[in-house]
Amino acid sequence: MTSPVAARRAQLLSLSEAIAAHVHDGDTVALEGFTHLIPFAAGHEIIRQGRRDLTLVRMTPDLIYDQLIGMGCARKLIFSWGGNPGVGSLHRFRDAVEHGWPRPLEIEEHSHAGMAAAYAAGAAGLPCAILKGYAGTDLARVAPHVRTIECPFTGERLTAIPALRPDVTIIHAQRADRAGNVLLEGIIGVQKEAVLAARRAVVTVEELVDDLRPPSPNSVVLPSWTVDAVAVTPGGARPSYAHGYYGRDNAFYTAWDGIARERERFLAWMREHVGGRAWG
Amino acid sequence: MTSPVAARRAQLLSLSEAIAAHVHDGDTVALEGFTHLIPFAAGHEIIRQGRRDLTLVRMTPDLIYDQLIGMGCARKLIFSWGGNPGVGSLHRFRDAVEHGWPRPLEIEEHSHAGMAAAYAAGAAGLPCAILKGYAGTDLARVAPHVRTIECPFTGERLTAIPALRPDVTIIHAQRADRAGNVLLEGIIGVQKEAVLAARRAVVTVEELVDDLRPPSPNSVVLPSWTVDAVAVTPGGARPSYAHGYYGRDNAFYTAWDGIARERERFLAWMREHVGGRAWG
Amino acid sequence: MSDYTPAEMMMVAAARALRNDDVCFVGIGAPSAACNLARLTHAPDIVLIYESGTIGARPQTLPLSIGDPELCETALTTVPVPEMFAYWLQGGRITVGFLAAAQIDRFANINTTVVGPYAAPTVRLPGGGGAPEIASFCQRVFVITPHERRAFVPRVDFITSFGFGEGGDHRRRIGLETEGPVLVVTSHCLMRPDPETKELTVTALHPGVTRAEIIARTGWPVRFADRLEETVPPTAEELAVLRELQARSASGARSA
Amino acid sequence: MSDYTPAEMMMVAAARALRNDDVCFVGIGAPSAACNLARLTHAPDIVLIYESGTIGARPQTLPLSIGDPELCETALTTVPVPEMFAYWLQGGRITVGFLAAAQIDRFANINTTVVGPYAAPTVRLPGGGGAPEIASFCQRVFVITPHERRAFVPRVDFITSFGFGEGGDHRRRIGLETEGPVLVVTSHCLMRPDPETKELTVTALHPGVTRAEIIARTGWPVRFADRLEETVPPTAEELAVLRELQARSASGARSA
Repeated sequence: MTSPVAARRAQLLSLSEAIAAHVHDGDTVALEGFTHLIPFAAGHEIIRQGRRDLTLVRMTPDLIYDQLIGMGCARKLIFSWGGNPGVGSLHRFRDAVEHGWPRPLEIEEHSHAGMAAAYAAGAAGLPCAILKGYAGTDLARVAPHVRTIECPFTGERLTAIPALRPDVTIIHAQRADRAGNVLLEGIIGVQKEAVLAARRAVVTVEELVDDLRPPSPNSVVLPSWTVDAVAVTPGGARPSYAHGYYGRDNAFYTAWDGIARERERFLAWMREHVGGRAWG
Repeated sequence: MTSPVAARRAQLLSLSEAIAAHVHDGDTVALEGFTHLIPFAAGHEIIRQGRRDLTLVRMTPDLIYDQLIGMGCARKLIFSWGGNPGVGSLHRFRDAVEHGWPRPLEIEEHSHAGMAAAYAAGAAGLPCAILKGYAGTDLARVAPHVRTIECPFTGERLTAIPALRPDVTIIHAQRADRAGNVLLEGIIGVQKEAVLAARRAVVTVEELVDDLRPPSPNSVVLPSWTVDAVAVTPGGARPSYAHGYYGRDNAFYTAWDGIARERERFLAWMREHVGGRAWG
Repeated sequence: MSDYTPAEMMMVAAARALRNDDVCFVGIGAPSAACNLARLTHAPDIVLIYESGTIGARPQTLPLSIGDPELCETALTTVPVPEMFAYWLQGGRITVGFLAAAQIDRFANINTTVVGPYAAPTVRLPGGGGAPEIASFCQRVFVITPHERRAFVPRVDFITSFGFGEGGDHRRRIGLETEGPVLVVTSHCLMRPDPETKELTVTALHPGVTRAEIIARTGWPVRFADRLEETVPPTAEELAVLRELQARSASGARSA
Repeated sequence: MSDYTPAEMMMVAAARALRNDDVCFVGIGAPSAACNLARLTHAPDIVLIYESGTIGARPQTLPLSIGDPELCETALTTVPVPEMFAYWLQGGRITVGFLAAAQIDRFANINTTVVGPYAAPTVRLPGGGGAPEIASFCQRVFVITPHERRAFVPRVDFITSFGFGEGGDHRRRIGLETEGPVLVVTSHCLMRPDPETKELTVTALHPGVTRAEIIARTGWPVRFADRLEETVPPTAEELAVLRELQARSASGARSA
C-alpha cells in the first residue's frame, strides 16, 4: 500500500551507472544550474553513452547544450536564452537552428520569467503557471505554448504557460551525505524546482560527507527521497563553478567561441576532450 | 522621475512612532509569523494606540489576534486556522464570532494552502493565485473568494483565490543592520511574501547590528528598500519565540486558555499587562 | 503487560500503521505523538513534516505547536510555508497525512470548522488550516480521534476536509487521485472504508471493547467486518517510549 | 581632458543617467559596466540586481556572466531564480532596467531573437532571457547599444522586448503601467521618446558628433530635438574608474 514516493531513496552510483539507469533515448532531460553548478560532467557522460533524440530543457543552454546539440544528441530544445554569457553566440546551437547541422533542432522558446514559472508549476503539481509576462512580444504570437487566461476576480488577462515536467532532471551540487541528502548553496537558480518537477532526478556532487553542515536552516537541501541517484563527481561543474570549491573558468568560456565556430574544430575538440576527460 | 519604489528606505523609529505612522483606523493589517517570530509587541502597541475597524490578516490568528479582537480593534478577520496551537480554542475569537462581543466580526476564511498562495500572488504582483486545493470542501461552497479557473492547456479545473495585498504588514525579525536591511532565520513562514505583498511594511527586531552576518547566501534577508520602518524591540515576539534569542513560552500559551475564557478576566489581564508591559 | 488508557491504545495503534519508508505530514497532538512513537520504535527512518516548513524533524519532546523551535533545530531542512504547501504537499510527495476530527461521518468526511450553520455557528471551531489539502494530496490519510458519539455523526455539519463524500467513487468524480482516509484509529477500535461503498466499517476492536460500546458511541448504524480482529495491546516498550515522550513534553510545556 | 572611445562615452553617459536611489536590473556587458561605474562614482548606494538572483551585488570586477561567483559573494542576499522574476521583477520593485539590442526601431521595440523569419532565421540570436519582462515591469528602461545602421532599423524583424509598439499610448492599451524605454544611450548620442508620438528623438549629441553622422547611422528618417544638447565629455575620474574596472575584469577573464 506504500506509494512509490515513499519507497524512493537516492542510490549511490557511479556517474556512468547513473546516466545509464536514468537517461534514455527520447527522454525529456533537464540539466539545470543557472551559470553556477552546471552539470558538465553528466552532460559529457550522456554524449559518451551516445544518447539520441533527447528533448533538452535548460533556461540557458550554455556550452554544455552547445556540445550536446553539436554531437547530435538532441531533437528538440526548450530554453529561454541561448547565448555564451558575455561572449556571444553558441555556434553549434546556431548551426543546428540555421542549417540543421548535424540534424534539425526543434525549439520551444520561453522568456526566463515564463520558464522559471513553468518549472515552479511542475514542482507544485499544477498543469500550468500564470504570469503577467510576454506583453506585446512576438514570442506570444509565434509560440503555441503561450496562452491567455482571465482572472476570475478582476477580469485581468494573464499569460499561461504549461508546466515543465522533465522525465529526468540532472543537477550538480556541493555535497551529499551518506543517506543521499543533497545540499547546494550560492546561486541556487532553479535547481530545486527542476528536481521536484521531474519524474526522476540525478545529482552529481563534489563530495560525500558525514554531515551536510547546512550553513543555515534555510539553505537548499534536497532530501534523499526526492532524488534517485547521487554520483560523486569532483569538478563535475567545470568550466562552470562550484561555490566554495572552485571558480568559473571565464577564460574557457571565452575560448569556446573559437573552438565551436567551425564544425571540424569542434568535433576534433570533443573527440579529444570528452572522449577522455574534458578539463584537467 | 524616480519612482516611489526607489525613494523608499527603511526609517529607524520607535515602536510607537512606527505604529502611529503606518497603522491607521480601517487599514488592512497583516501581523505575520508562523508560530515563530509573532510580532506581539507591535500588536500590543496597536491596542494601546486604540486603532479601530481594522481588517486583520493572519494565517493563524494566535493569541495576538485573540487579544486585538477581544479589545475591539477589528471589524474583519482574514485567516486560515483560528485555534490556540496544541491547547484549544481562541476564546475571544469565538466570543466575537458566536456572540458578536465586543463587536461583530466579519470573517474571510481560507485553508493554509490557499492563504499562503494568496500572499505569494500578492508579492508577485498577480491579481490571483491558482491551486488544486479546496476539492469537495464546503468552504469552496460558502466562500465567494474561492472560484474555479480552467487550465487552457489541459482543461483541468483549478481553484483561484484573490491575491492578498495588505495596507501594512508587520513582522518581527532577529536583527537589522544600520542601513535597515532585515534578517530572519529559523522557521521563516510566510513573512517574506507578506512583506512584499503589502503597500507598507514595519519590522520590529531583537537588535540592531553593524553586520547582519547572514549564516548563508540564502538566508531570508529583506532589503532596506522593501521596508518602511524598523523598530528595535527586544523580546518583541514573546510569548512566541525568536530562534537564537529566546524560546517559546509554551506555559503561557497553555495559561492563556484560562485567562481568555471569561470576558472580565481577559479585560483585567489586558489592562494590567498590555497597558504596561506584557511579559517580564 | 502493564495497564494503559484508551488514549494510549489509540496512539500506539496509529503508530503501528506507519512504515519506516513513510513521509508523514504531521498534525499537533495525538498525530504528533503517534508519529514520534513510530520513529522511536519500529520506524527510525520515517520522515516527519510539519506544516511550519520543517522537513525531517526529529524532536525529543512533543511540540505544543507545529512551529516549536525543536522542530526547526532537528529538521533536515526548513522551507517557507508557501513552498511547503505548493511543492511538498500539493506536489504529491507525502505518503501519509494525519487528521484529527471534531466531527467525522460514515464516509470519513471531517468537520473542524463549525457546529451549526456556517453563518451563525453555535460553536466556532479553529477551521481548516492545512487539513483540506492534506485530505486531498497525501497518498493516504489516517484519522485519529477519541470515539465519542458527538464526534461520530451521520453527516458532518460542514465538510472541512473531504473524505469519501457520499461514498463510492465520489473522490474520483471530483478529480482526486489519492486514496483518502484509509484508516480511522479511535480510542476503542479501528475503522476502514468498505472497498465498494467506502462506508467506514469497524475492522478491529481494541482489547476489552465490545460491539455494544462501539454502537453506543457511533451516531450511525455502524457496520462491523465479517472477520473482526482484536487489536494487539500496547507492548511494554511501546508504553514506555510513549510515556517518556509525553513526560518530557509536559515538563517542556511547564517551563517558559 | 583625456582621450576616450565612443564606447567609453556611451558607458559614461549611461552611468550618469542612474541615481543613487535607483534599484537596477543589470544585464551583462555595457549595462553592467555602466551600473558599476555609477556605483563607484556618484551613486554609491545604488542597488544592483542580476537575474541570477543576486540582490545588492557590489562586484570589484565586471562579471562575464550574470552568475559569476563575485556577484553572490558581494550580494546582500541571493534568491532563487523563480522568486527573482516573480517577487522582484514582476512584483514591480525595480526602478531601472538596462537592455542591449541587436535591433531597435523608431518606437524602441527591441529584437534579440532572430534576423529574418522566426521559423527559418538567417541569424539566430540568443533570444529574450530576462529582457521581455524587464521591458514590461521595470519602472523605466534604459537601452544601451552602439549606434550602427544595421541595429537602428525602421521596424524590428521580431519584437523580443516591447518598447512603445506602434507609438502613442500603445503601452497603456496592452495594459503596461510602466514608463518603458525613456532613454537610449548610443556610442554617438542620446535619444528619448517624443512625449506624444513616442518616436525616438535625438536629444543630445556626444562631443564631436554631427547630425549627418547620426542620420547616416540610423535606418529611419531620424528626428532631432529643437533644443539639441551636447553631451558633457567623460571626466578624468569617470574614465579612470571605468578603465580600472575593465582592466581588473580583463585579467579576471584570463585567469581560470
